[in-house]
Amino acid sequence: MSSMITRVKQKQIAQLIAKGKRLDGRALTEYREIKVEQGIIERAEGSARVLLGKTEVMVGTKIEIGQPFSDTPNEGVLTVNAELVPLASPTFEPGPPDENSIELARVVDRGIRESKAIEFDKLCIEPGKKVFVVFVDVYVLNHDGNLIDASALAALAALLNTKMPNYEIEDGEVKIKSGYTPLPIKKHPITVTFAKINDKLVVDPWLEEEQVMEARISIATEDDGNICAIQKGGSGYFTPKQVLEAAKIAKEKAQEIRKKLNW
Amino acid sequence: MSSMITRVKQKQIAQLIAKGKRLDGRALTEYREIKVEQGIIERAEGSARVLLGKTEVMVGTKIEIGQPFSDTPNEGVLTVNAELVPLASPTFEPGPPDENSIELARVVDRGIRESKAIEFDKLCIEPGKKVFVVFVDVYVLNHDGNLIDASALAALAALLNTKMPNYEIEDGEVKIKSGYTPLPIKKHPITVTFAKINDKLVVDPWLEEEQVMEARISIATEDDGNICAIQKGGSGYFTPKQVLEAAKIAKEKAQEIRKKLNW
Amino acid sequence: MSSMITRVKQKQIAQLIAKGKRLDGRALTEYREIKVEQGIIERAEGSARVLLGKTEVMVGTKIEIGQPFSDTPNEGVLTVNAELVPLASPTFEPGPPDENSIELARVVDRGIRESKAIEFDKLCIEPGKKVFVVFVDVYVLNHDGNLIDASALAALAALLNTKMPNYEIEDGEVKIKSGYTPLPIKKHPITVTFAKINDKLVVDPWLEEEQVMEARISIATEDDGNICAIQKGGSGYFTPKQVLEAAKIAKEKAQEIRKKLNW
Amino acid sequence: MSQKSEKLIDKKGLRLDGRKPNELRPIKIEVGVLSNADGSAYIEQGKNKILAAIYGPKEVHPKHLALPDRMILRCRYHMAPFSVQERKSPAPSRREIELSKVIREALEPAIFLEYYPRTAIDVFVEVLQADGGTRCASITAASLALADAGIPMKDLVAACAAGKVDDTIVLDLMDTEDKIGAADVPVALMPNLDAITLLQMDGTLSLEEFEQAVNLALEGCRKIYAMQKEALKARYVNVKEVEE
Amino acid sequence: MSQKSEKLIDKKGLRLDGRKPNELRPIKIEVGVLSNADGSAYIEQGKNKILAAIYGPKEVHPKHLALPDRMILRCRYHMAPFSVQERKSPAPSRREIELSKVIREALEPAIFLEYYPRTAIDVFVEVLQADGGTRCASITAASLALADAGIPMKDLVAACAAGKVDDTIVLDLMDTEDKIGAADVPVALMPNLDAITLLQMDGTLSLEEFEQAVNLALEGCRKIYAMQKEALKARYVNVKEVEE
Amino acid sequence: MSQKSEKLIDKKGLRLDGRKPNELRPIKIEVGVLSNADGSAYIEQGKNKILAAIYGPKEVHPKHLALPDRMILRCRYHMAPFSVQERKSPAPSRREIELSKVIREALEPAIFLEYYPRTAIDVFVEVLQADGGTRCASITAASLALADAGIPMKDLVAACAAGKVDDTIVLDLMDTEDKIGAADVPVALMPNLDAITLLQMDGTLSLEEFEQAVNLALEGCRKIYAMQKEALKARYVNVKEVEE
Repeated sequence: MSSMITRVKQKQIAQLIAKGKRLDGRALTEYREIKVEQGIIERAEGSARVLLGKTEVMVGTKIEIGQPFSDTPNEGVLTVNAELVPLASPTFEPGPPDENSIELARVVDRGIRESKAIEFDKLCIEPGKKVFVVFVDVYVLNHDGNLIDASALAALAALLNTKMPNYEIEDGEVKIKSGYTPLPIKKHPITVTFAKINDKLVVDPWLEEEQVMEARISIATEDDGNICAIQKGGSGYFTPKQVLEAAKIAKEKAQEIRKKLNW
Repeated sequence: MSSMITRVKQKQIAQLIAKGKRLDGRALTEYREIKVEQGIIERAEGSARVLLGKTEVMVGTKIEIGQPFSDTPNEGVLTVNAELVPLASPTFEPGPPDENSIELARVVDRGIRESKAIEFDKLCIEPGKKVFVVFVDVYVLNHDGNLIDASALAALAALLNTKMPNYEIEDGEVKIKSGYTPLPIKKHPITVTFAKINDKLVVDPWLEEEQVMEARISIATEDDGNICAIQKGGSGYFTPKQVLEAAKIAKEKAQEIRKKLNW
Repeated sequence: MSSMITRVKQKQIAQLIAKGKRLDGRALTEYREIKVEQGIIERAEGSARVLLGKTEVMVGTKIEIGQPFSDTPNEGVLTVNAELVPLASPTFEPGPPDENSIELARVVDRGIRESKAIEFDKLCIEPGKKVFVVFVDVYVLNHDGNLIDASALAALAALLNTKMPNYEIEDGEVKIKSGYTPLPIKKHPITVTFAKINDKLVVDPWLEEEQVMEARISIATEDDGNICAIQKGGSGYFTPKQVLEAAKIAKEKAQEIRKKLNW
Repeated sequence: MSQKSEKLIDKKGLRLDGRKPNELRPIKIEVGVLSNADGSAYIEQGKNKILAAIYGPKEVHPKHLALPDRMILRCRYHMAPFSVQERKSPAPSRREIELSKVIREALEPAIFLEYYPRTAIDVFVEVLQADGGTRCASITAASLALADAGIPMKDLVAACAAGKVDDTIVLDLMDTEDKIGAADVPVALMPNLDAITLLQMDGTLSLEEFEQAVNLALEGCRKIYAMQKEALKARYVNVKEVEE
Repeated sequence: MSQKSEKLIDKKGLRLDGRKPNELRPIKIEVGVLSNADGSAYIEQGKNKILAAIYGPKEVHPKHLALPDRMILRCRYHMAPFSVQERKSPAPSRREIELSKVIREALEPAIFLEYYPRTAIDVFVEVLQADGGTRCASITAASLALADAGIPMKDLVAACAAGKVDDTIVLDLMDTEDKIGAADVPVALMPNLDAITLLQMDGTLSLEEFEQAVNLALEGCRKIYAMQKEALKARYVNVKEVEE
Repeated sequence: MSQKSEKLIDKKGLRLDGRKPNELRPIKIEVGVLSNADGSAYIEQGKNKILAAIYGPKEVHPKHLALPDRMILRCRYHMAPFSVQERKSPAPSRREIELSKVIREALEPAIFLEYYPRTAIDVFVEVLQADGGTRCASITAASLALADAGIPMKDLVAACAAGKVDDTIVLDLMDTEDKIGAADVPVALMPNLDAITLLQMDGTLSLEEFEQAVNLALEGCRKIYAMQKEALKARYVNVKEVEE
């Protein structure tokens, strides 16, 4: 798209939002269509693919045996990594993770970790020595906006689909047995992202909205409505009132999504 | 050389080859002069220098004690690395290995590994725990074309020159004893590379031929004439007939080289 | 400063030095004011901040338990690192250590190591297995010339301020006990740097002198006046006579500094 | 490649997954699957799941890398960390760097590079699940993605391996056959030009066996070529339907 | 954030370091502390010791990264290896890269970026000692360093965290409270514009607790804002004295 | 440098390899050994085997790094993985980076850098086998490679170390003497100008011992200088013979 057409379109998006409307016809607090598929990568211990409109994110989980951190000797370890692979967008480049993919991974990690979604104490094999390490790899396949919500949702869906190997300890050595146990998940943190455009908040911004937004705020809430993670982004600001309004809406939208997905 | 002179020369090379002739007077399936020196680096467990015309490659081997791979607990480990050091050519740059040096290392590795040239089971010290690791470092010192054949030959020559330390196991610890045993080598894979120029195949292309070639194919054969590794390179193609023709010639040329070197 | 003013000033600096004078009024062998503060970073095992005129260097030390080198199984380990962080100068760039910071770290390391300033044998916990590792991190905060002397001095001041944790060995495991022991330091190597400008030697060059100097020589001497490390830098040269003259002055200036600091 | 005692061909001459020696695995191909890329394709071949995308032709940065008389083709073959049994670090391995090069050189002969001088095309391949023969499936998909992007091509490139397991020459090796079989010969072909654009081999084969394997692989390429054309046709019909 | 049995608030309602819930740690701010930088500031907040320096506006290299209509703000938040309990590798960690981004985005709304098109400003933050709340203290210092460098700004940015420890909403968490408390909410504010430029949270808070925490943090920001203005005034007086 | 109980000088005053204290190791020098480089030289000194090559003068990329009034000299000192007892990783170590710098600064004073403004010269040194004193042998070889490349020079640079082992000042330390001796003083000299272009030291020496060591090293440099000139002469004769 030439940059002049882009600018005309951006103006249009901003003007519509001032009137409470969006270019793609959604209400300000309406999500695009959400599709979740689980168990699509047999090689992985768990996997899911989420479509949020045209935004497409795949998450695979891997379970390995490793060492616990010294300050949590009885708990398993979570490692979240995100790759903005270059086939997903003309703006993504091959190479080591940049600040955007690192922020994405850390925001997804925060939602899962702070809500204590995984029962980490059940991932301990031998206190202080051996625990299960859960790798969550977020793979963005098509970028049409709001990667945070799509990635957080795909990560949760993949974790809910993840199986841990059965094992027994024989002569101090861990032996993997046949069969699997589901990864113990007790919370369902859902992240809801808002863009601020023309001083209004819109939920689930698509790519063209992200290009005109002044700032972004992502809020993760737990099943009971408590907030467990927040991240403001972008080079604009929010008023204190907008922040509190966003928190309230985030809680409602998260409940809606949980209900829709039967989680 | 100015690029115009270069182009004239390249045209000349291609036209001569169409007539079955080469600019340096060789027949289409004739190698440049091959010189092999072994044992030139006393610090290394094995070493060799190969001159293929003006192309010069040095290989040093090192033997260390390390862990076997989990799927081959009773076998030693082979690690091949190639450095296109910048003193060898104006086109080589300092820095981490690029795709050319990685391909070179992997093609040399494949010839040795797939032919089972090294008796890896004799490199096991303690099954699953300790084995000899053989490092083969390919060092290109002057690049005048056909680095693959020169490197593969130098690697084999260095391996034939390599000595393993004697050891005994005392109280579960490996003790290095005085004296050495030759590294057990049972095959002599020789790699023969062809350039396709003007739809003809020529053996052992020198640098100026490489600059005009459409594609390259390298074929490694064992003492009994079996093929153990192939690599096509370059942005052109081969017909099925050319591929089979190349395989036949590769077998013959490899036998000639083995005979000349008394291997 | 525009480059023309710079050149005029540089000429002036050089002409003054020819007459035995310096632009900032110092004598040729006179240091700028030296200020040393110790113990400023409570999180570190030892720390110091040195001001050499406007040049400011902070050093923090950390002590960890690690493995000795195989050729010195009864000795602790010293690791010196230097960061030319970009807030210190418009010429420093973020990124991995460049040749200047690596040289700085290695010169500081050499003075401490070669003088045997630290009693490394007292840092051994379990021969061949566990020793204290001393990390010396040189952090340049403002660069106004002569980073080598300021860094070496700050490193020594931080080491003199460093405390080792007390420990006992229980059932083969190292237990950290309460309380600390000072790191055993028996030598006070002081490094004195000379710039050669207009064929004269000046001590402790500041930034503007470094910009016109032809070459640089840094000489570390021990308490007894013995030389323990030298580093020539810069793209010029010294005559043999200048080198010997510098060594004599370095010994004297180092004694002066030790006296002033009561070391 | 290492020969082990496991039986890869049963008494009836069938393979571990029930295939006959000269039979391809089930293949599913879709073209135009990604909305951002200029061209894209998805392939499932056995348990392989691979996406290929094209971006370009576009400007070259820094400019002095551009070529005055032709387009530059760049290629990145990359595996997702969860695509294999043990998690793979996302940093490119030496294997991935080599495969990126041979895949690029397998596609280059098919493109009219001189049509767009001073530009570059990026081929991005992501292996989402790997099951043996990923380089061939990647070439098959990438060549369709190039066509989907409207890059002028001499022919599609179809790729398939043949190899030897338990003394039998077989087509389209899956992971286990690749790992414990006797030899693997991946081949890429432009069928209309009878031009082999990728050829590698590891393992051990006599000259005669090698000739058999190459011929079987070429046969496989031609079958896959037919599927590629079907997939392209399906894409055009789809596009038309959407546009109408 | 993880809740442990340690008591963080004693019977008198005081915190580990004797502070009341809504009390800031002792803060010392100095502006103009580095001779080479175009602007600089130093802050001590509890045991935090942080330096911020500004270089710019300056030319952008390579040139095609420059923006025709605005300045580029770049930011590097970095911790000294000796700033924390266990030695930190000097290579930037993922945490440092994220914080560099959020600090930059907390400062950007305050700067008239369009005043110097095609240029760049570098914000360098060095944490010499860390004691919880370094991102907020870094923003407070960096915003003063920008002012010291004469960069045209809409307002200063003041930053402070609030959080929850032992069921109490508290201001300005120190390291131990941050690590074993229930929640941490760092906030940055341009007080004159009532504009929140940084907001993060980890831990667990109900909507009501969150509202309390934000309000307490904003109160903290306003107190720090007063100190920032004092520090700037002290700097100008100093400069004047030197010049006279 | 660490003093151990091993005897490095025997009762007759001879060293481990039978040399007298002021004796150089056997040295073999050859100029013009690589066909691609613009200049090259090979040196064997004891068991050291070192190649040096020159490429340039050539254009600088990116251009803004070029200097308007002089040439840039770049230098890479690098050791082959098999050159030392334990395999060395091919990635440049901190030691190699420091030595690249001091070698460059030892060569720079000898070159008329102002003759070719806006260009660069690359000096590449590869240590194929290391036996103590590689930096000096590298300078000796690189200076000949520069001459072979026709770079205008004020003088050749000859380099040699002296040091102290077992209370004796000795010339040209080999590996064992370097490692367990008391001090090592590498020196580089432009003999015609009496100009020391490299000087380093580690170990412990009194002022008097240091003076002795420097003087002995300078003597060694002058002997090596004579060999350098011989090697250059041999090269020209060779070239002439080839050309006739």
